[in-house]
Amino acid sequence: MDFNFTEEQTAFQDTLRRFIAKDYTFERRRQIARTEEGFSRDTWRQFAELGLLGLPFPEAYGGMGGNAVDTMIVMEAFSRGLVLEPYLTTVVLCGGLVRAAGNDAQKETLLPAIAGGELMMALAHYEPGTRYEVNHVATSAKTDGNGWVLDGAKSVVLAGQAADKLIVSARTSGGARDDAGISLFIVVRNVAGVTVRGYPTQDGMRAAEITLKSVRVGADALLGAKDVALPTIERAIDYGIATLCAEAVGIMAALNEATLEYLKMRKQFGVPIGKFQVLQHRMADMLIATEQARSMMYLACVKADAPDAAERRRTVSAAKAYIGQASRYVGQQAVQLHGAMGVTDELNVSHYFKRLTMINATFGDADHHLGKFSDTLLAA
Amino acid sequence: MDFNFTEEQTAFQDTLRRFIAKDYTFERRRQIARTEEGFSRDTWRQFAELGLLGLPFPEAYGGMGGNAVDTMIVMEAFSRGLVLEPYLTTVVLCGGLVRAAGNDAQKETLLPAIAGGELMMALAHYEPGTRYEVNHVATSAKTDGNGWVLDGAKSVVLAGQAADKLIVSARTSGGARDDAGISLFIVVRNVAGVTVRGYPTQDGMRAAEITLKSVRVGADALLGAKDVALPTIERAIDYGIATLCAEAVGIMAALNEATLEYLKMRKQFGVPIGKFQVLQHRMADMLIATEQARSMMYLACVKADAPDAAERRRTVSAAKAYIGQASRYVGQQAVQLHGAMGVTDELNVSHYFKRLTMINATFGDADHHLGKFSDTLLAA
Amino acid sequence: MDLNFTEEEQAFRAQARRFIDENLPADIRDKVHGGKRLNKDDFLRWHKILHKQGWIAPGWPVEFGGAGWNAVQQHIFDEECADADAPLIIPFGLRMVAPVIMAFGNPGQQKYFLPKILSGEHWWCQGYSEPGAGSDLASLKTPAERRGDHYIVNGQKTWNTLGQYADWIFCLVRTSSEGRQQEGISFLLIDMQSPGITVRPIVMLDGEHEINEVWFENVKVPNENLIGQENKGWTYAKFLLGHERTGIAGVGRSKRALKHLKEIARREVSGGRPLIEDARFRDKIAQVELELMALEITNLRVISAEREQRAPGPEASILKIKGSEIQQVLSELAMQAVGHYSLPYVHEALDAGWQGTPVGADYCAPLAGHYFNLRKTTIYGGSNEIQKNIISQMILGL
Amino acid sequence: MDLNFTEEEQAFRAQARRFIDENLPADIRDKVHGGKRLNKDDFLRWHKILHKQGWIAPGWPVEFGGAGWNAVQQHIFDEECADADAPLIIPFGLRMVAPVIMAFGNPGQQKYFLPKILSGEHWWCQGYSEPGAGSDLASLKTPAERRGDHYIVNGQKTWNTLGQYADWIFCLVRTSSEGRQQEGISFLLIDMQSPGITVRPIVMLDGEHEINEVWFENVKVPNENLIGQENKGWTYAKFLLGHERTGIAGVGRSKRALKHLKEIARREVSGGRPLIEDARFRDKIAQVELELMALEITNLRVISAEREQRAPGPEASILKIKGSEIQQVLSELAMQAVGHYSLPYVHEALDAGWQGTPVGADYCAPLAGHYFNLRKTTIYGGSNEIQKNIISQMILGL
Repeated sequence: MDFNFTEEQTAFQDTLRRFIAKDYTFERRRQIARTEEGFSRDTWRQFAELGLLGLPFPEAYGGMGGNAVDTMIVMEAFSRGLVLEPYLTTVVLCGGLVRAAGNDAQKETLLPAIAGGELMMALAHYEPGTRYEVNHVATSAKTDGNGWVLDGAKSVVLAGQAADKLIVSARTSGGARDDAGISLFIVVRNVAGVTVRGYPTQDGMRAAEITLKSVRVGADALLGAKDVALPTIERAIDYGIATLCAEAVGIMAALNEATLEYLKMRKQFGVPIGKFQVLQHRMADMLIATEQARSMMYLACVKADAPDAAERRRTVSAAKAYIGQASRYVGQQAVQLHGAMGVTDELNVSHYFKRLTMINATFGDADHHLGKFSDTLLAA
Repeated sequence: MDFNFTEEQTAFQDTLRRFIAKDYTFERRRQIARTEEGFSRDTWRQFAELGLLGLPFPEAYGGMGGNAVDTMIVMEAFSRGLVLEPYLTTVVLCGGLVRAAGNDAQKETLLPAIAGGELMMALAHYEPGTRYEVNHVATSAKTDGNGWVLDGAKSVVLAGQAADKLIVSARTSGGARDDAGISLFIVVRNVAGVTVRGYPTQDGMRAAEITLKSVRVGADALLGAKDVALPTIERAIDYGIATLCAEAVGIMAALNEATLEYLKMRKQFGVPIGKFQVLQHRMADMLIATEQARSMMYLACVKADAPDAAERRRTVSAAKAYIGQASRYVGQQAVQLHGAMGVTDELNVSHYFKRLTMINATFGDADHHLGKFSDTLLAA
Repeated sequence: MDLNFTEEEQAFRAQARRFIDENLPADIRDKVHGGKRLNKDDFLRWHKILHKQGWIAPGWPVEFGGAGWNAVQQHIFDEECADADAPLIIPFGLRMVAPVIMAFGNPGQQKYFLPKILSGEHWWCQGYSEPGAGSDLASLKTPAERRGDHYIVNGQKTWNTLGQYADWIFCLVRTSSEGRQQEGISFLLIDMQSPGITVRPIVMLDGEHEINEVWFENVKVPNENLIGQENKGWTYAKFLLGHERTGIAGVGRSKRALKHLKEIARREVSGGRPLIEDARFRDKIAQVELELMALEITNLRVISAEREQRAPGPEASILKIKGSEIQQVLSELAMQAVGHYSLPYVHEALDAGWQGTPVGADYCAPLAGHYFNLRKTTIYGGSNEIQKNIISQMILGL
Repeated sequence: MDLNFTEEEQAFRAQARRFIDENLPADIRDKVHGGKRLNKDDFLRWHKILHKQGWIAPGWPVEFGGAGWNAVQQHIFDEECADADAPLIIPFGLRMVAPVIMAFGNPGQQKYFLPKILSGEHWWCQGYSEPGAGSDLASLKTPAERRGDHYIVNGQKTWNTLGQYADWIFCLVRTSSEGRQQEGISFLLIDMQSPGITVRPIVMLDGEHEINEVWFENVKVPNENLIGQENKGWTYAKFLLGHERTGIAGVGRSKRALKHLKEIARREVSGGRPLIEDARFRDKIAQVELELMALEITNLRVISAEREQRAPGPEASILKIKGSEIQQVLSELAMQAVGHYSLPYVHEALDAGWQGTPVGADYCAPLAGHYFNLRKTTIYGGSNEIQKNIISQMILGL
């Protein structure tokens, strides 16, 4: 049992932290958020140079063969800067799906391109009315010659507009909420029949509503085996959740630092407000919540790679639920303790808070995952 | 809209409070709890003289025609002394059932006897394995000539041993958890076939496990119409819950007084601990919880008499749930703020705390009633 | 003890409801219902409709042109307005400065200002907080120097609500630095058109402009705009804070929000079934409904005490704490109900005229922003921490 | 980073489990499992079994007769003991006074006391708190006057655990009233057989006798029973408080309690179905299991830091706060699970020999009392409020 990073990981972490502190300041982030695309291609190139975009990929495909803990280190470092670039969708989710389900040809074309920074991808999975149910896929894929025709709608596709290619889940058999019968397809975003309606999200990022109308793709578009994509999707999303947990914990730590500093600096009634015991204990509770959340983050990231799917799902749901609860508390209290300053757009506190809120609503909120975890007690 | 008591009610309340303060001190209560029966027949006689035992009954039956608010006043006053005498079971529950379902003969024999203090009764309704489900009755009543034979087991019958007569719910048709098919019978406690195993409860009161083995009763033992007793039982229990809410709120107020006094008296680090802001805000939260609970108590007691059963059940469940939560908080914090003194048998604080805990577990705890209330949202 | 409304009160409610249904402009109701932005004109139109009816100032004494309603009637009216999706009545003139002018203003001030507050001719805003004086309001610095027949005001006020619309601002200013902080404060009425006043927007976390900084640079304020006596302003400010608490619990609006939340939970689908059939989510609605049921009664208890002229005292702090917490939870659950549809930030979707198709259901767009916006409720008007200080000092004597 | 136990650690666990299974007397295990009363002999039998095996002092250095295990091994052993329903190892000798004697005692004291602590010949108890000195321990008064070759001790200690069984008590006494309170305190070892000592039971809210007052009336204590230097006792006390924190989180016992809770929830019936199928109750178990999962990792993080000799510092306060809260919730849920069967108070049902039929299921009898008893966990060992003061001062610097 060992909670230490390797020397490489520690060095890697330092590099990233310095990079974010220097090149991804709050002001810079504000500028980037205001741009048309909502992220910076220069920064994306820098990520490529730092080897981040291929981090979890095998070396054979231009990657660094990193594990979930390495990705955790990246996401936690990114969290400080509230990084806007679509790392989660392109590298973690889509990269993960290609890695797990792709054939050699697909891996050879896609992974090095992602690692090199030339290719951005997005996962178009959730649909209107599915809420957080991963097995709920109504989008249809019908055979057409030796290719396929896709029809359906995908909702709140993260970084959907930035993506050059989409990974689209579609039903090749069964009913809308069957576990079996789901397949994955690689779809070029700007082919005929694909409509992408992009918009900003509450946390300054971007997402899109995507509709597919008689979208024709070739046989080679099928990613992984037909009808059995659900476990692959679940695993990719669990992996994504684990890394989102790392981002959330990083933000909680950043909020605690900012709040502690404010408590020491802000004076009322002639003393720093940090002298008031109620605020001291509040801050202590925020610290405890964050340390406990960090423990859950470790657990989730270590299990994200676990072969046993049931154990992985159970742990990831536990972490998402717990960190959702803890980040809600820390986020709300960080705003509260900053008083009126906490509800302004000017301070980064409100931006951290909003991002935490949206992380909770991504891939299932705390209640959703508490329920999933709770239901596993029936088996146990 | 009027939150004031009538002059009579105010005078009545003062009398009761003085009585409890003078004749039902904590030490006296301790002595009574240690006696064989666990309550005082002298005190019971005093209750009769004060007119408390007939309070909710029509004047025609030696009662005072009081409403639920009057009973609320009694229970809140009793709460200060943690009164051990079986007022709830005899007067509120059984008196209420006889009042609601009894025929003239039954009313004439039972109600004046209760009002006069000569008759004690207990409701034998819940059974092993029923938890809090009111419609779960497995005890059977089979016709026998023009009488009945009762067989079954009743669990945690409050004041079961003190009772001269029991009101026993039994199934006259249908399956163990059907709403229809439940009937009520008046059973003399010491007839053949009735075994009563009495024991003290965690809060110093008494209850009993009661088994009925081929217990023969006459046709006149049937209380109310055959097979349709459930609504009557529900109403009586709702009425009992409303009055338990009053007892709980009274105890919360008593705990707040004791805790506030302790905060002002107990010195550590050279100052009264009430100078510590964290304890000040804790105390404020206890006050808020108690005021909110009091509001729910009013609501429940006013609705306890309501003709509309659905509205009554919904409100009573809301109050039991809310007051269960509030009293849990106030009880636990009162103990916590008293420090080690709070966990001793010596102080009344722990006794108030234990009584609150047991009230929560009586007739459905906070979660049970939150669920019942929540389920009504489906209809709404 | 009778928790039912009297026949008179029920008749009053019916009358109020009928009037609102018949007179609240549909476009305004739709904006409020849809969580869209309201502009100055929206507020004023509704204000003038109520003024015409003589209902704009429910709590004012009749001699000043108020409706002269008692606290219960005011509560009923608030509830009906909220339930009908009427816009909030901006409190700064009617509920805040007016009572001060009635109690401490001179006849001239009363004659000049009160009718214009009633008619809506004057939109008022508040100049209390300063960057360095928030919870500790009495430490405010903004100096007002007496120069013969006028004061010269310099400095900065902040957390000013809707000052961009205002014609007048009531300010706490420092006219003396001697003795206790509280004893050097005066209460000034200042024309927003005065040279030297600058209003700078503060963008809030929901991206909206509702709050401002107000800067004063050698602003001339005639002496006749001083309320009461110089250096007695703190007394008037405390009177103001203690006044008009009927609405502080926000029961009416929260009941409306609860209705809306249930509506959403019935329309959202989870696992193929209406979200409200998910006991886990439904229990959360149930839990906040319990709090609201209790608060409604607690509020009525305080009100009925007020009605009998028994001053409610610091109980108002309980109403503020519980009321704000409930508002926050309701907005959070509504956001939570729509799942990932809380993510999209479509700024223009909150404009009344907008013709675009909404992302997700039509009710989704304002939910996250509303949740973010309501974080302010536990901070402003004396943060909930300050309220608990008040309870522990004034009620508990700790 | 690797959250899995190494092969060595797993082998160690297997070995520990096997030994406990083979050597823990069945009657003792049944008592612990059934929540029955344990008597002095029960504790001592298990103590001596572990002593014979050389495992009674996991954390002691080998030279003093300890097992010399590292923190992770100790954690594993604690977990296995808890899971097997072994009785708690009474900490006052082994985990509290012994480390002080090792660090600050003289060779004579070490030679005399340590072997008797290991063997169980000496049962120790603690004399810290006084009626007037609880959270503010340094304000303790119990005077110890030096009279040539001995001290005369007078006064009262309270909240003394299982002193009725004890042969020795370690006390903080006042040997000087000059300077700072902390600087007049000494650390004395006192023979409970000394004339003038009276032990008076304090009955706790669960009706059990676990706690005592200890009265000292002119008790003679030889000088050689002074630890270290006179008036330096506070340093030793702080060392003691900071020591042996491996167990403070109580993860092992809480995991056992969680198992037991799930067992009960599977056996209890609600609405005709096992209680655990009721999502509302199951979610409460799930929630506390989340807290416990997190605490287990947090605890291991602190432990692994300890192992690398990086002092864990005030993180122990986090373990204390979370650990105690979790224990309380687990006991509360178990009580809640059995519904109205939490009401019966059958005192004799907790006696090992008792042959009567239980009221309700066999596991019901101890549940409410256990819940009541564990209210102490957020109060003793530095209340959770004190722990948060420590965090805000030592970690946050507030």
